Amino acid sequence: AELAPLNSDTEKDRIDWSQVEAKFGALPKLPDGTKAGAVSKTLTNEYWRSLGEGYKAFGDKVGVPVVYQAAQSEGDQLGQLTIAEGLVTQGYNVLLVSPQTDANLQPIMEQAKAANVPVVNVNDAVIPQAEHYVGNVQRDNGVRVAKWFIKNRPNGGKVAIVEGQAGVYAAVQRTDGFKTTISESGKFEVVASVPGNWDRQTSYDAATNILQQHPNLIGFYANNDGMALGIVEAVKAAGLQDKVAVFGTDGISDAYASIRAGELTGTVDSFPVLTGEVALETALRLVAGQKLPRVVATPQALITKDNAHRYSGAGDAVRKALIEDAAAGH
Amino acid sequence: MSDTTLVQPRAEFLRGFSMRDAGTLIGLVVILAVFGALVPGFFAERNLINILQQSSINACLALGMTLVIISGGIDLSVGPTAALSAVISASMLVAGVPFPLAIAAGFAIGLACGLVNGVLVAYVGLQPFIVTLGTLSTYRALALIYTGGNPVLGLPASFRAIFNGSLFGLPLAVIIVAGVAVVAWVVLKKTPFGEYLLAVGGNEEAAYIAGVPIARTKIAAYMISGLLAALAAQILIGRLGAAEPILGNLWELDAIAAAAIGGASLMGGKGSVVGTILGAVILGAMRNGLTLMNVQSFYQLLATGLIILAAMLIDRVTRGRG
Amino acid sequence: MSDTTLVQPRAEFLRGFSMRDAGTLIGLVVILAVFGALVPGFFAERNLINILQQSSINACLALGMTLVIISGGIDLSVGPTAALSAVISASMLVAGVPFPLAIAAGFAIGLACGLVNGVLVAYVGLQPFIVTLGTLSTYRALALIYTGGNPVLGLPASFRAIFNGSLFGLPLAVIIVAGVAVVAWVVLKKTPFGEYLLAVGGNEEAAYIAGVPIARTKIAAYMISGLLAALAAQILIGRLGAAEPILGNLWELDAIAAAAIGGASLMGGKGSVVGTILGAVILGAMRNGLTLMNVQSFYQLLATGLIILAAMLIDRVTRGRG
Amino acid sequence: MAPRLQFDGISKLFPAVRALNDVSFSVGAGEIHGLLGENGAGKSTLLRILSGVYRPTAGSVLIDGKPVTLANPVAARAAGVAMIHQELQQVPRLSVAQNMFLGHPLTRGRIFVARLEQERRAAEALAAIDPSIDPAAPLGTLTVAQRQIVEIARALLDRARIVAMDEPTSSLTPSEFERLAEVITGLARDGVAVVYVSHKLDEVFGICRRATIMRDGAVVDSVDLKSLSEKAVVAMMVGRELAQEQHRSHASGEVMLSVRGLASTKVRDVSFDLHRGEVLGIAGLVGSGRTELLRLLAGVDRASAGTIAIDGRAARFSSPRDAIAAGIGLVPEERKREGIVPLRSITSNMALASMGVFAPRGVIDHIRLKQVAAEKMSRVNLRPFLLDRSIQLFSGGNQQKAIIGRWLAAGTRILLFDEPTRGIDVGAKAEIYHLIEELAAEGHSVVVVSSELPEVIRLADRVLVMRDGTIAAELDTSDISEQAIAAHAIPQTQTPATRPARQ
Ligand SMILES: Nc1ncnc2c1ncn2[C@@H]1O[C@H](COP(=O)(O)OP(=O)(O)OP(=O)(O)O)[C@@H](O)[C@H]1O
Ligand SMILES: Nc1ncnc2c1ncn2[C@@H]1O[C@H](COP(=O)(O)OP(=O)(O)OP(=O)(O)O)[C@@H](O)[C@H]1O
Ligand SMILES: [Mg+2]
Ligand SMILES: [Mg+2]
Repeated sequence: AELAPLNSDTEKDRIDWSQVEAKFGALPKLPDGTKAGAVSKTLTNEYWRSLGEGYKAFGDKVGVPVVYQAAQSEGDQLGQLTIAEGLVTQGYNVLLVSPQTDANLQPIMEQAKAANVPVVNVNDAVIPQAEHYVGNVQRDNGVRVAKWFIKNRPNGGKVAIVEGQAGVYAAVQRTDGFKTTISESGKFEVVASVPGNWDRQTSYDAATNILQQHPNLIGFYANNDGMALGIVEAVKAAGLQDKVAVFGTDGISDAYASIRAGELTGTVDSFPVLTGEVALETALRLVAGQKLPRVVATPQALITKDNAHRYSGAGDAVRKALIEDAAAGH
Repeated sequence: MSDTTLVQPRAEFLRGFSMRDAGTLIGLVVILAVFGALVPGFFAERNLINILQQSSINACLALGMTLVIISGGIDLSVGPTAALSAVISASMLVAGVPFPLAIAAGFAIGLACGLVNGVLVAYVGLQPFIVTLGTLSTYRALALIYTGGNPVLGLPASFRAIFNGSLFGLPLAVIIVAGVAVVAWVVLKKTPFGEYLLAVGGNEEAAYIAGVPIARTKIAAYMISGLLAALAAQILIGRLGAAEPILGNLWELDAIAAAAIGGASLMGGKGSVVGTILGAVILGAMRNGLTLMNVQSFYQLLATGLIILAAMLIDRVTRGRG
Repeated sequence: MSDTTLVQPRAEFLRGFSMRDAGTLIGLVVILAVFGALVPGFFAERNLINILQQSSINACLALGMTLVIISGGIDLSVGPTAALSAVISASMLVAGVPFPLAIAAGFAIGLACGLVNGVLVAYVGLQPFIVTLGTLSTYRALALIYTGGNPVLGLPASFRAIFNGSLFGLPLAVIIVAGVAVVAWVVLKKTPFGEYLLAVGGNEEAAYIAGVPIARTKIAAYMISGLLAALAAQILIGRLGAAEPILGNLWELDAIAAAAIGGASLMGGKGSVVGTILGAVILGAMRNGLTLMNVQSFYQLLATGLIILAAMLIDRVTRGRG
Repeated sequence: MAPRLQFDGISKLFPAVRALNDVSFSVGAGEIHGLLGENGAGKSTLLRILSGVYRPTAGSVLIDGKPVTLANPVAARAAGVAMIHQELQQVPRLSVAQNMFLGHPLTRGRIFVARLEQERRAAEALAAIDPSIDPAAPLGTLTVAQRQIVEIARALLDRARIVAMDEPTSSLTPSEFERLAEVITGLARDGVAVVYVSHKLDEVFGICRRATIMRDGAVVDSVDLKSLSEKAVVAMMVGRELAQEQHRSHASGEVMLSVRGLASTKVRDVSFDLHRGEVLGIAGLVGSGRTELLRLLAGVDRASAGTIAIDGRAARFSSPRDAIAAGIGLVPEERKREGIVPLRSITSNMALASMGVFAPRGVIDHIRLKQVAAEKMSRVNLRPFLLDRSIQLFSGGNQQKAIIGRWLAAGTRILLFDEPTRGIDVGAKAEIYHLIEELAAEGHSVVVVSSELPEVIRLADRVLVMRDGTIAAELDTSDISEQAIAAHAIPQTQTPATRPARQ
């Protein structure tokens, strides 16, 4: 039967990453010579490099070689397809793909199926036919930041959004999650929602213009951390750092540094290293023949100065903290 | 320098295969040889077919680009034109419109986008680069607005089969583009329009006085470019099973690179269909080889840049100035 | 057509402010008027300063681009050149190297990038578009490799103060770029090099026969473009406090658009410093106005495309053919 | 004493062409030396070697007895060579003075261009030939003739030891040549060696005592012109005797083209009829609007008033295409800019105006095209007879033949020639005259604009004299003479020397 097109945010057949081991036991023994191929969007963003580290770390742990490639730039859709096709031809046992868009790696699904290679869609853009997805709920990124505002700025006020590249799934979902949640509270007004194109300078300029028109703005939400750090500089240049809260998304190391320095208010960390580990584990379980739910949800957390220490330690410490979170039902 | 403006008389080995094309061919052979030596399985039949298939979309666009470049213009808007054409065809297909109609609508969009470019260049007299830079944003925006930024999913499998099939072991997309190349070659070499293109790009004023319909020639070039962008879009959505408004990002650069590697001069009046196809295959082989070698993406980017320069250099050396 | 190639005798209002520039100015006035009517506070002093500041980086690049375009070339590699210069200066600053040295190193990188472009164009005789397309990838890759893809953070506050200060109420960046514009204007209008640029782009063969040092002139143009890209990079990292290897993405398109709106012809031999500055401010005012109006991103993209076309049209109408 | 300039065994090979073959001759200080030969004989190639544009394949150039290396134009200039190139080598967007000083501008403090000083010096140099040219004007606003004068004046600036002039008068009128002749003899008096290339034999006989005659890249002989007749020289150039032909009229009474009250910016109220088989000459001073008139008739520019009728039917041209469809074709004045598509072959250039004929079903019939090209190009006597070679590699005269062939192939009935033999050798000139007559005899109608009065007289059945954009006189066969034309061409109030300046 045809699979229904996947919506990773709402799919019912899902499991939280922390439950996997409990439900399916330890990772079974793998066939000899198992190797995994992975392709992600771009290495120009730390998020994707960290994801690769996660793959590598888990691969090393279980003795599976992982080849990790990425397109030359964000938006190089056909280049990414070429890479993925190369991986299929080269006979990897499982593919982990983080597509540029919802559609550009579609042909891979068929080619991999024909070659009997499972494919795991990792994070962000979602291939509708994907049989397996590992990642977080994009919309939830925005929701978490909106909830922070509702909780910490009870009087409400004006907020602004700086969006990623127009039309990109993650940007659309994050923006929508924030906008919807914060508007529903009734006290906040989204006075601007403008494109920052994942670009620091563009975001800086946009933030400058917004602040000038709305000097009483209380906060920004940016679709990624690079843009948020640009906004922080604009806020500082306008002398409003104590009045305007700035949130990013991704949890790159610079964002942590800025949070600790008291500049960036917060970010939604989606733990790319852990995501990578979980994704490869999921992929290998499939290779070993286990039947997993269609979606394995990975964690995310809103990081602020108060809790940054908890999530920025070594890998195992973070893992432990997140397992606690999961248990606590965050 | 005086001798850069003079062309060496060329001994044509075969009609339509010039010295210049031989230079490009040597470039391709060198690159194939290098990858063949470095990558086991590079010359496997399956991989060679992969290279052709992966080059086909760029080749399709680059053919249109070549005609535009020959006419003395440039078309930066091919990617967004393809995107607009793709989302409109796709949404018609999803709505159940018969294939021929939906495909025709996609082609019509391509032609219309080309028409707008052509009219602004030929009748209004604006610079091609800046016109198509403007329409690059405009068409992209229209595609995004039309779809609300969402991909159009769920194309009928039977539609996809059209572009995904194989014939004599070759993917249909490759065969279609090869057909387009043959037509483009005939058009350029054997029809008045081809002569007009070369004349308009070579010396617009002289062409005008000789009675060449300047405006119509230019507009036709842009419309063909738009049409081929639309064709590339159909091939792509057939392959992907979905149409996205952000499809075709940076396609123009690859297409221009293929045309230039193949010998087209951005000053107009010069360009080769055979060369462009070879140029597209050079770029495709390079991507494919680098991937198979598992080169990290930063180094792939480096290699891309260096290989474009190397291809031009090899060609330059084998051919002498010009 | 005959009348596109003839030069209209132009009544120069002032030396250096041509009819053509007046056309661009009208374009700017129209755009300012429209936004002024639509956006409350658009004409506030603070916002006007904002516009200038936000235009300054593009203006800086566009000035270099104008010189290259006048020489008959194009420089697509400005963004990556800026990125490479930025990450190298920044990492030196972070390592505690004194400012002048770190800044000088950044400038040296810009000059070196320009030198490579210039040599490939002038001595090797490759097409400028394709050379700088190749170096676009190459320089970007070098910046990424050098930093491992990470931004360089933590620039000393005192360094940032250099480029973030104000003088007479104007941001220093604006003043620096204004100074660059004055120098560029003098160079183009008053020095042999300016004449050589116009001659090389206007009729290379004639320039060669007259004894103009063709290669040196072209190389100098690319080196200036590289240097100004490096300057733009310093201004930007001063403002943002961080240098990213991916900085400057698509800068070349904005810079080319500014130069073209300002009257530079991509065929070479023609361009105006005043026009380019006006062109950069047009683009900056547009971005600013659209943000203040909180136009949704798809429609901003649409407006960007349409305004580029409109600016060229207004200019075209006020000026007649040419 | 060694001669000022000596060519010693110069050869030049281009791919597939030997342009020069062991050329040797010398020119003394103070000598004005003519260099004669048919189109493609190699004159320009030789002078381009002298001026450092080309490097010789073999042989050397000696100045004052010493071999010099002329590696590039700068080296040639440093060696004391100034050159006027056959094709105008100018930058339209720069001013006249900037063009004249291009490559070696006068500077203030070595940084800034000394604009005013340049303009003053340029004006001085121009004054000798045409004081009306404004040195500050953008060069693109000048007429071809004025641009040529600028080119000459530029060569005078240098105070060179050797001045090479490659057809400096191709767009000039005899009166302008008079002043140029004075300038050149002045140079010679100062000890400059002048090499003078022209297809106008009367000029060469007027100012040169000796001349070298070239054919097919080789020197035929260096001769003393005082002891030879023009006819003998021509015979040496073309390698055979040229019959002197007389004008013959083929005009019929049938009106083919009828123009009434035609006007545009530069043309006022022009009316005339052109008959079948007639050759109509249009004479006038440079700038009198002749080119402009032809452009209106050919649909290149649009008229602001007036009517054109062909075969009695009113015609309206919105582009040359319309005019071509109505049977009118223009052989333009500026061949390089308006005539040829440089990268394309002779055949392509010829066929450009008649694609419909060669591609009746949309695809070009190359066999037919080849036949027609071979036929038309042998009719115009193309040399070398290489139909697939790109046209830019041919000499000017042969390019012109291809453009004429273009209209023969298109079956054009009304041919408009603007300076048809500018830069064309005597042999080819005779061929073109013959061709024009043949065309007339076949029932074509021809309009010939020419600044060379002998040419007009030789060809025309009837002459219109233009002055200030309007027709000042119409001369019938019996009235045509140089004096009559000149009398009508020159404005009453002023002499040709003070032709109004255009800026
Ligand atoms: N760059 C070139 N490459 C190939 N052939 C050339 C080149 N330049 C000139 N020729 C050939 O060399 C020969 C001599 O040409 P050149 O221009 O010197 O003749 P010319 O005597 O000046 O003729 P004209 O009187 O028409 O000016 C011609 O056959 C021409 O086609
Ligand atoms: N490119 C140009 N720019 C400005 N004015 C021009 C241009 N070409 C011609 N003119 C002007 O048009 C007028 C008529 O010139 P036209 O060329 O028709 O004269 P002509 O009699 O054919 O002279 P010529 O022998 O120089 O061609 C002249 O006053 C001339 O200055
Ligand atoms: Mg010559
Ligand atoms: Mg004339």
